[in-house]
Amino acid sequence: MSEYLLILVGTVFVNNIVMVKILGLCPFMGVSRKLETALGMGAATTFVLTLGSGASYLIQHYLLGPELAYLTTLSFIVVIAGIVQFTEMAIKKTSPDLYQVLGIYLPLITTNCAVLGIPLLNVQAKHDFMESLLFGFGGAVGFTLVMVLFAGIRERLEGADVPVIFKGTAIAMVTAGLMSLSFMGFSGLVK
Amino acid sequence: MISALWVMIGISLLLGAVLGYSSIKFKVEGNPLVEKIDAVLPQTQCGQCGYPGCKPYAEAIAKGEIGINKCPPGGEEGIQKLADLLGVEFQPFGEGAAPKGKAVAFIDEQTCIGCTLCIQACPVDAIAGAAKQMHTIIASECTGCELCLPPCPVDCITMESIGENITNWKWRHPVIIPIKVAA
Amino acid sequence: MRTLFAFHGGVHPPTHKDESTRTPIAQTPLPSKLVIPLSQHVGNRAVPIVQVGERVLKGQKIGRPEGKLSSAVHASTSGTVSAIDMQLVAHHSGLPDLCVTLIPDGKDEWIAHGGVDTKQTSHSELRHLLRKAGVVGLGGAVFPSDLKTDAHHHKIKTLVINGAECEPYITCDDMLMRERATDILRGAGILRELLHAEEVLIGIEDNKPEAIAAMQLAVGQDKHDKMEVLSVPTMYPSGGAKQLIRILTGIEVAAGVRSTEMGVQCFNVATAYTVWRALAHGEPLLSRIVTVTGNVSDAQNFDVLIGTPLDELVALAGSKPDTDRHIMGGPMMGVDLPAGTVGITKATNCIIESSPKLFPPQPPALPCIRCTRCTDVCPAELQPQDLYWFAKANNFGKTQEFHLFDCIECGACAYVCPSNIPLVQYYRYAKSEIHERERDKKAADLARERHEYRQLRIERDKQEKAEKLAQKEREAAAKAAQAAATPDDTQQRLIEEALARAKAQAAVAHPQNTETLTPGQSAEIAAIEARRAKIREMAADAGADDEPPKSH
Amino acid sequence: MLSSPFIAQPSSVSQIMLRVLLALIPGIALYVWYFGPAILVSITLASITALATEAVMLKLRSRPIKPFISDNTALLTAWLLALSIPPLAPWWLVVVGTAFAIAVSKHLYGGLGSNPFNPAMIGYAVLIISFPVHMTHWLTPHALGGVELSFVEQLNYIFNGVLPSHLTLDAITMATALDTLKTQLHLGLSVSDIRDMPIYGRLAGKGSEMVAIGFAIGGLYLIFTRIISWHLPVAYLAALFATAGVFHLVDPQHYVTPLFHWFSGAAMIGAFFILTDPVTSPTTAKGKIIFAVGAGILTYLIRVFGGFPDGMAFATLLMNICVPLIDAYTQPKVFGKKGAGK
Repeated sequence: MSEYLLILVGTVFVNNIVMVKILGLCPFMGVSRKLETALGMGAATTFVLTLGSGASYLIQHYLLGPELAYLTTLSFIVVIAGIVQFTEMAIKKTSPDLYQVLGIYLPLITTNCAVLGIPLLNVQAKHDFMESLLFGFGGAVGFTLVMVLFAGIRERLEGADVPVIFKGTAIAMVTAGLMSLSFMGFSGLVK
Repeated sequence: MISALWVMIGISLLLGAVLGYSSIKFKVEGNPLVEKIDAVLPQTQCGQCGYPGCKPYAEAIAKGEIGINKCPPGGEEGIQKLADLLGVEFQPFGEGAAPKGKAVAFIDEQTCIGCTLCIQACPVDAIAGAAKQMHTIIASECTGCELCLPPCPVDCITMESIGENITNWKWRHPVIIPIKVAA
Repeated sequence: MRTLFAFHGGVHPPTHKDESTRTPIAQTPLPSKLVIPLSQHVGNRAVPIVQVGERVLKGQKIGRPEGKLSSAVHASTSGTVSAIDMQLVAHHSGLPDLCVTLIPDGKDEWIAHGGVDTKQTSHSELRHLLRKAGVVGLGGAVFPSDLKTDAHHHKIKTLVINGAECEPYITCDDMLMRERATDILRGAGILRELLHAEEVLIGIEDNKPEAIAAMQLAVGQDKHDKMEVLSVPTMYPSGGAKQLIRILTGIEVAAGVRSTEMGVQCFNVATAYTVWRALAHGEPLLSRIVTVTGNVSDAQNFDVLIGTPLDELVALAGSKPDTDRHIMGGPMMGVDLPAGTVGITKATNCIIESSPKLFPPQPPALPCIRCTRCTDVCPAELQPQDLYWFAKANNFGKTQEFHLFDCIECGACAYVCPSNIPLVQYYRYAKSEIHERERDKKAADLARERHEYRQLRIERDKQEKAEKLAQKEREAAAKAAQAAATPDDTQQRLIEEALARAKAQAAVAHPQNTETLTPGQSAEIAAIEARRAKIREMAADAGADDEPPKSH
Repeated sequence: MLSSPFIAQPSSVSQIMLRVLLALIPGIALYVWYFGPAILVSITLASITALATEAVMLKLRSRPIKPFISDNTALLTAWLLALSIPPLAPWWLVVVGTAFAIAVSKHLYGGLGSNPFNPAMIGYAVLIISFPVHMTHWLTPHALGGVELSFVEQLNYIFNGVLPSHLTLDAITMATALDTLKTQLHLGLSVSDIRDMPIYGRLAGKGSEMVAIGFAIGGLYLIFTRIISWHLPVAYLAALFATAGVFHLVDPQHYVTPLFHWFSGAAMIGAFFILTDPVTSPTTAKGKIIFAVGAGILTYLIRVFGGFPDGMAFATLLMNICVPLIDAYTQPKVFGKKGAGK
């Protein structure tokens, strides 16, 4: 039980996928201008990642095995792409606004390096099914967490007297850097 | 090699089946976005965007056929609202498309010959009158679209800008000296 | 002893009330002219009913109320109307508004007038009299009093009479209570009758002991039952209606809610006084008490005719030469007047002559450091720093999320702000921008509706035309066919022809062009018809029943 | 037309910040008393750098320099940063940290009032990550009878990196009380053994505990003059105490007393001077408590289980990130709307 907890804490905070591993920066910068959007993106990514981690474990373990290891990346991409397609259709139906706002970033979850990265890290770390699922879920929760926090800061910065050349993405990059700096405080907490 | 092929084919078939099913399950009828865009547009029905009215422009935006900066009556704020709604970047107005001040049409009743051409042009039925009768603008309904100007054969319609008065007066954004004035 | 309640926040600015309470209320001499604005109240501007050059008598109505939410305006003295035009008025905008200019003839000749026995008169009649007398709230909100005396079937428990007068410098209510307590209480008695209120609570800040004593004495003398004069702690803005209601009854009236819904109604002491004068003596609202203070040699209170030019009034108090601006109202919520020519209105409770020495200009504003001193003093329990942040960035949606419209613009936040940010101006800016957007939105909705209807109409016309055309063609074809048929049965042919004509006529008389419409189109038509019916209904109602009061 | 109100209470940002600076004086005085005057050098150095950076940034942003440079906030950032860096640190360390704090974490965001992160703590975090070794050479208090450098010798070391020939750096510096504790625990010693070491006093590290008391006194002054609200320091110290207390009760030989945590490291100066920075802390009372409790717990976790000698700075920064959200979700009900939902 406690190792599951450690995996969760570790992926959400200590080895945060965005702030520490610096994966998935594309949606992190792209759809964090508004709190609701960030939350929507986080939720979509969480869905894809959790499902993707589980599915890719099953594929890796039961389908590919050691002899077909060279198919790992390929098959993972296919599975993730399928799940993303499914998510896209579901969101388009249930929340057209969110669909419009997420725009290109929704299909781009497919190429979100965090989404591919986590299943690959799972393989590398030889996680079992439950661990893979938790690792994926934790990573996605960590992603959502920093997305939402970041969006909060960006919303506040809208009113700030930021120098013209730093307005928009530039100051967001600086903020992401300083957030990453802060997350270094967690280093060493969980091995 | 053969097993690899089988594996990939298997995965593809499975995913194909799931996606095929969900594409039926999650089928979306129409585009609910058009209503949302239309609600943001100022409804002057002026056609300055190149579309015959606000709704067609909204449909075009929803399809992604045209930019969001084609509506001068909506002002920059209108663009900003569209940008927020659609999650795209703000686009400034193109050359010569800058918004004008608010105005209403005014018919010089001395000159009007009662030809009803302007009545037919008005998109919101804000001109009252009949053939051979002098026409007049219902100022409270006029959107200031200027569509009645070109058809008038005697050029008796002018645009009167709405000045500031005690009822539409607004408080100004306070000017903070150290922020606004460069050192 | 009644327990009082506290409201959140509040500030203690220096009161400066002693300067203007040393001498009794003075009567002003007739001014050289009167500039009487036709819009001195909340609601629609009164419509002028006199002509230029007409002689009017004191108390004669010169402006007729327009619509439900409006009030009458009267000639403050006898004289000649010299102009009805746009004049600068006491308004934040500094823009002109329609005024009647009156040159007094010095006779001060009253129009025939007289009071009624309030016990014998019906309530609706009394309300009508108040409307006719132009009685509006004199605490500053100038809301027509006749509307406020109608509880709209709500059970009113408490009538609050507001004598708190929390703004610095202002002492007009203080002096009125000291000198005319009996009439105030009689007015309060009538208001209580009108509202069927159980009890009357009169709240007076404890820095006015003379007024409290005078009011208490008057309560005892007239043997008013269930009427209590309560001393409330001095704390700005305890004189805000909502704050005073909170202090006296513990009830919090939210923004956008009428206090009558919660069983309370609140009137200013001067309004109560005016109600008495209007009903018992038949005197319309022609004058009010105005404090003239600040940069003057003799600060005091005057009984001033409505319309008296500001310059002539302040000269009576000895305005000093270094005066650079005139403030109407108190230093916390007052209006910076655009010129010395503006006339005193029903809302003018105080004129502060201001000099750079008295009110030094604020040092330049720094950015907000979110120190939350404003939050600590906000009587509406808002987050002024957030409101400011979003108002500054023109993020009006967020300002509304942070309850911008609960702000009463009391100025306590700006008073304590260490960065000297003109916070209230930001809120006013945001509010007026939002109001404009709402106006625009309404206009857009109207335009959309009209445009859609027009589209539909054009479509319908087209179809009607097509139908007619088709009908004609059919008829022609039928005739041709009949001509070809045997011409023997003349009678039968005639009958048939007549039948066909009747059918055709029926079709023309009832152009059932809607038959060919798709279900979607007919649904739309039904919706539009319903809207039209609703609009007609609304239009019919508009004359009789205006929007209910928003605040108060 | 002017907008009301026309009167205002005489108060200003620079006055408030000046009071905060004054409140730091007791702590600094005790610092000098126990560790010598080297700290004054780094404070001066940081102040000059801060003001210069501020002026340059204001100029670059074409904002008026005078009202902003005299608001004392840059000075406060400089002092707080200088107090969290070892006094004998080389001059460039102070300069780099301060300049980064002012230029990047303050002015890129629009200067006063706009920065989401506490500038001083950003400066500290940058330094401890970039120059970890320089950040661990703390002065040995006089009371431990270590070798003492004269003021000139200290200056010579700060600016030229030259020590008197008979001395090594290790002879005059040591790790902090927290750092030593962590190292010794790793080596397998128990808390009671470690606490018997000469560098520890009654509460925490000798000397540093007194400095912490000095800051606490200054902080109390700020609370009583209502410059800061009590929520932040009280909630922070309570959370730190509670977390430390729980661990201490479970295993007193592995986890030191809560009081030790209060009086060591940056806990006191953090509670009263760093967390209370109004710009980077929440504005609602509830939000302040959540913020401070979070910071207290994080401080403890990073101190005890993390890789850095002290957790205060990172805890502050991590909670700074959460401030906009905390504010958004702790909006109090407004007048008249308390009973009925929203």
